[in-house]
Amino acid sequence: MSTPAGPLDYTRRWSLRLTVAAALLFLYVPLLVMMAFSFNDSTRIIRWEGFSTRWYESVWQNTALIEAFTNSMVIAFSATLLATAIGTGLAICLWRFRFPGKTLVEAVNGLPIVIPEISLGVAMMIFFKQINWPSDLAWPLNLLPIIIAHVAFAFPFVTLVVRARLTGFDRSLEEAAFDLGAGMGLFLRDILLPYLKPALIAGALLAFTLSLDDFVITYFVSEVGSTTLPVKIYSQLRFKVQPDINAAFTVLIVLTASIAIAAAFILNTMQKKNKS
Amino acid sequence: MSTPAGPLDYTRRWSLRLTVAAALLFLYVPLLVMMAFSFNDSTRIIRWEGFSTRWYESVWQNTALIEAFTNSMVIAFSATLLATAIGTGLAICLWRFRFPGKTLVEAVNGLPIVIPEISLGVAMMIFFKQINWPSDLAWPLNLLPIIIAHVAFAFPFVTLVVRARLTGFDRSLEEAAFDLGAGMGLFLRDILLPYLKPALIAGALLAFTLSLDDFVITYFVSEVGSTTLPVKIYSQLRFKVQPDINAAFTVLIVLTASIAIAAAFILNTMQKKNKS
Amino acid sequence: MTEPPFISFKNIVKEFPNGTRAVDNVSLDIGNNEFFALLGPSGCGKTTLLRMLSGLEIPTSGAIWLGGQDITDWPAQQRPLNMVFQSYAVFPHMSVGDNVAYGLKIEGCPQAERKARVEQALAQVQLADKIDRMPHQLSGGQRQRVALARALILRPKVLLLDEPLSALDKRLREDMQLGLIHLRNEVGITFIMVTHDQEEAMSMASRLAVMDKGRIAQIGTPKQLYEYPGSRFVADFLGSINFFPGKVVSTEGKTVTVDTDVGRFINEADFAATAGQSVTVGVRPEMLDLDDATPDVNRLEGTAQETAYFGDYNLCLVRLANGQSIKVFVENDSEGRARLPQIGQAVKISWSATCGILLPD
Amino acid sequence: MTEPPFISFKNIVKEFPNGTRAVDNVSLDIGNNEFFALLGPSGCGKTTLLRMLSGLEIPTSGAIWLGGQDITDWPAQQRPLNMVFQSYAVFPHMSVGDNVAYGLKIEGCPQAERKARVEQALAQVQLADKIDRMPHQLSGGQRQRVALARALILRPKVLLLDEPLSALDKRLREDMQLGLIHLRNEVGITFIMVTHDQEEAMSMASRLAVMDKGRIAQIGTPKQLYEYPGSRFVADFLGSINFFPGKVVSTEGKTVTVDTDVGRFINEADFAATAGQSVTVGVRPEMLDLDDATPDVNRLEGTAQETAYFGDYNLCLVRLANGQSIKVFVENDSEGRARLPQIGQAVKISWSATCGILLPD
Repeated sequence: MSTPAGPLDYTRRWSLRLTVAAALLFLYVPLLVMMAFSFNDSTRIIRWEGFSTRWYESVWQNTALIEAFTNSMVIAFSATLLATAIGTGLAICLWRFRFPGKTLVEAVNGLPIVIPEISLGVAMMIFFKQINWPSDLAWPLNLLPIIIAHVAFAFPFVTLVVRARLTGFDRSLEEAAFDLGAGMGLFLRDILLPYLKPALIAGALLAFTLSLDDFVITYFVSEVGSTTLPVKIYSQLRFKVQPDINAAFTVLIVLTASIAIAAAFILNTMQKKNKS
Repeated sequence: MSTPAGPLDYTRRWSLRLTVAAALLFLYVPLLVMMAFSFNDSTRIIRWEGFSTRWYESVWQNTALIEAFTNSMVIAFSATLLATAIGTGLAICLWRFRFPGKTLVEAVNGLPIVIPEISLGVAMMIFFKQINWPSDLAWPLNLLPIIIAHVAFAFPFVTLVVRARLTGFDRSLEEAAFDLGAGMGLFLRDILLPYLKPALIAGALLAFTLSLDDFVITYFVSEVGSTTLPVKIYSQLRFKVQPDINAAFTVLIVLTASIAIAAAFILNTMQKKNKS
Repeated sequence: MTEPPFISFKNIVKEFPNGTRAVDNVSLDIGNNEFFALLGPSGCGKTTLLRMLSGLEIPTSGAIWLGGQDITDWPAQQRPLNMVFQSYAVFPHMSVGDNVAYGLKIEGCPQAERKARVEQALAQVQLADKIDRMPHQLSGGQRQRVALARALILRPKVLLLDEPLSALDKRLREDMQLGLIHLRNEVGITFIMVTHDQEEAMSMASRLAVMDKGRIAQIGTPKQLYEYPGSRFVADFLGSINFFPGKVVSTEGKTVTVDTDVGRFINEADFAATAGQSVTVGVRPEMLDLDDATPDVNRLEGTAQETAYFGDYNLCLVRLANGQSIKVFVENDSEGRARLPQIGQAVKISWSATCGILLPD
Repeated sequence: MTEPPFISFKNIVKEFPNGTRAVDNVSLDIGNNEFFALLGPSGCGKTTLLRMLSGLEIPTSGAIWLGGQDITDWPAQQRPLNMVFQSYAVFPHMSVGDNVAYGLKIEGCPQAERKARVEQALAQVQLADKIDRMPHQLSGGQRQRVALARALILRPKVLLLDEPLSALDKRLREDMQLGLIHLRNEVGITFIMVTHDQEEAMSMASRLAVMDKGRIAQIGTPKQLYEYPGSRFVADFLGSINFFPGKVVSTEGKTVTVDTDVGRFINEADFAATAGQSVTVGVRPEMLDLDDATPDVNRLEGTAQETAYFGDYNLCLVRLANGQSIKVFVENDSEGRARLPQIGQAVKISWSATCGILLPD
């Protein structure tokens, strides 16, 4: 009885299809070329001289890159944890409560999504200087400024995702929980958080990739020894564009894309389960 | 009869509220400090010495910054136009048609949203070098590589926004149009595009801020004379952190935030009109 | 009810922050063991009244008493009554068993007793075999029964039902009407139901209140309200009716003569009518006879305008000389034939003086 | 119909890409000027059949003829029929007038004529004063009438209605039933309606097809289907019915004697029954009499289990000795009193041989 929500026809409009395909291809050729050339057996970046994994080996043996990768992971995990907790708490507060200044909080919360990352980075840098943040802390404490900056940048995205899911929440589930004797705490634990699970996973993975990929903010906030992978790659780029850059980026892209695909898959499965 | 979808109570949980307020404040203090110090009457960036607009005057008289700002605007407008057209076309194709490789196109389309901007920037840079893109074009043609890179980076966001709105489209409106004698062209013009209007506006504004704010991609793709505002500010930062940086960033932030607020306002009004 | 009423709403007013007065000074007593229905069009305040009893809304003023105690300020968690929500509000991530056990778990009921009571509650609603299913594997009717079991397992003094049948399809609705009556007889507690469907309210409730714009229009048994409505609103809301507005000519005991646009009618009145008073004569379509030789009062002439077949009866729309269309139900007799006029045919309509309803304006 | 049928479905099959066979070899003729209804439970294929006629779906095999032409391959845009969608599909960003004018605009109808015809079409559905309103300012019933005007303005040969009343509330639905019958009489074209509501189908359609699992179960007038159903499915779908499965003992002309679990019944059969054949006796609740002195055949004894008041009639649920519950409708007589038993009271039920329905298994 219901009209199908899915697509109707195989397109008979080849023109339309070709345009889109061409646009996509042209726009993504640079990335494909980069990935292809990461397997190029040549010290020159432009000419193809045969298949090889030598640049991956070179990346693997580059201790500075490996160290930066470790930093990236520590930062991404910590920032994700904090950003998810703060973002979810804020989303629930904005959804559940009325309070003076709510509109202001909502507006301010959206800022990091729209304002230039570079201004956030510079502001953070100046701020840490102004408060005389100690610059000689031992690892991993020296990563703290980056983690703080990443949390500030990432949690509004978590709030966004969680609020989107909250709008679909059936209010009568909350009332039913109260009617059955649950207080606010039990309601949050037993009803709301299980309902939010897909959004929490999506938000966390989003925060993780944002942190992992961030260059601008990290660049301004980081000190010597506390660089992340994107910043390290960039600093090596400044000296010479070597083909191992291709390999390093390919690793980074595959890593991020895998996380994103995993997130999409988990969300999809959960939504299907909830629906049918 | 319907349960209210809005918030229920004024929060009586001060603890919860304070935590959120503290987190927000702490995280946004850097931005507030930056904005405040843009009115600081001092050549030193750290100490407050009274209110002044001298740094705004200094920004206004800096012809290099004004030139970069003009570039930013030209690039943002062109990229927005192209990204909105391509992104909308792709969204409609993905929604409307079944075709082989559709899943692949969907996955690839999500890439620029999740992969590091820096890898896209570097890939673009290498690509333009490989195809020997002429580097001596006159203004505004010298901005073309940046525009292309921005389109590649921004249109998937437009697709995302448009597809989200398309999922709510009542398929029977399409069938009704066909039943009344309309072909595909009339349906697109008379029914679908008017329905998509809020998403088109939101997508375009999103693309605009993405282009305006982008630093990383532009940095790698830009040539001398074709820099944008964020890149210009950054290059001046490298020499000396001067207080006029605060003023320049404040201008950029206020500009972007205004666009975002306008977008939110337009969307809100349209949704209310469509609903009631 | 000479003993104090079991449930008592006392001068309840509910104003929402946007200024609408959803419930406007309602006082209402409900006895123990009643199956009571709050009936009215959407927006009449019936759901708000129910939600104030449940504790999910707080009255702006007035008091609510239950079993001799003032419960106005009690939180929802502590009130000895449970609710079945319109959407059923079955927790989607919990199995049927966990849903039903949830209230007991909060109470701290020990594992073994909990298990036994869950099984018993599910048996009561014929869902014993679905204990491990997830809600998305259930039909709408089954979800409703999970919500019933989840509420009844806490042994509430009152069960509140918010539009319990509106989410079910027509066929299932009829079965569940009888199912709910049966369940109430079995558990023997007070049921209070909110509905906008007069058929539901009349067939299930032992007593009902018709609400309109935040006030109670009339309270009584279904029979009282259907046969002796106190106002045009109640008469019209409880089933089909034809209205003839007019003026009282004369009264003789309970028998009142009324002049209307379409003729002079004689009817019995339940109120003291006085000559010259504006009144409305209402006649239900099933009380009208076509071409019958019944008493020589209350006759109308018209033409059959439209007929519709409903299986066990027919609807005939008759157009009077003044343009008014009136509805007449014509039963199909035991032989399966109805004495139904052809469209365009002239017909005579009549009803006896005891069948009409006289309403003061 | 000796002339070639106006609309003809010929061996229509529709399989969806996921392999479900929504319509399974349906052949069906519909005459000019009929008000035809396709009735069935959800998923029976009735909407798919309508959509193939409209051109919105393409049959997997088979042909569709309209007015002597094979239109199977015609695109929806060119078919001389228009549809009123279940959701009404009123374009939300166009005013009422622009919605109604849309089809004419595509046809290239000149401005002046368009304006006149839009006004006429809106007058026909009593919406002349709403021409400048936006759809979100209209009620559900008004939106439906916009959809009707928008379809009828193109002067189609056939108007297709997909569940036209399901989005309206109960009270409005009754008015629109009569409104649609009236409209069809006025415009004098074929109406084909899809519905899952048997009352709607019976009261509005001049002829209807009951569908089940992609096939047509039975075609006929409402009266034929209600009084002479061909199968348990049709009998059960068109109104309430009590079934007694049994075996034929003997036949004498059309009169058949059947032995069932609850006794021996005598009924007239519409088919050639033979002794020993498995059959089901069906009796509609309104055909059953309680404690009546009618013919000494077809008597049952039981206890009144539950009663429910519906205003113009009562439902009494009677439990037989073997545990089966049967439904009996008891009218309220003209005095407003029903001869309704008390719960738990022993009752006798009877029906005459012409009132039962005998169905082959």
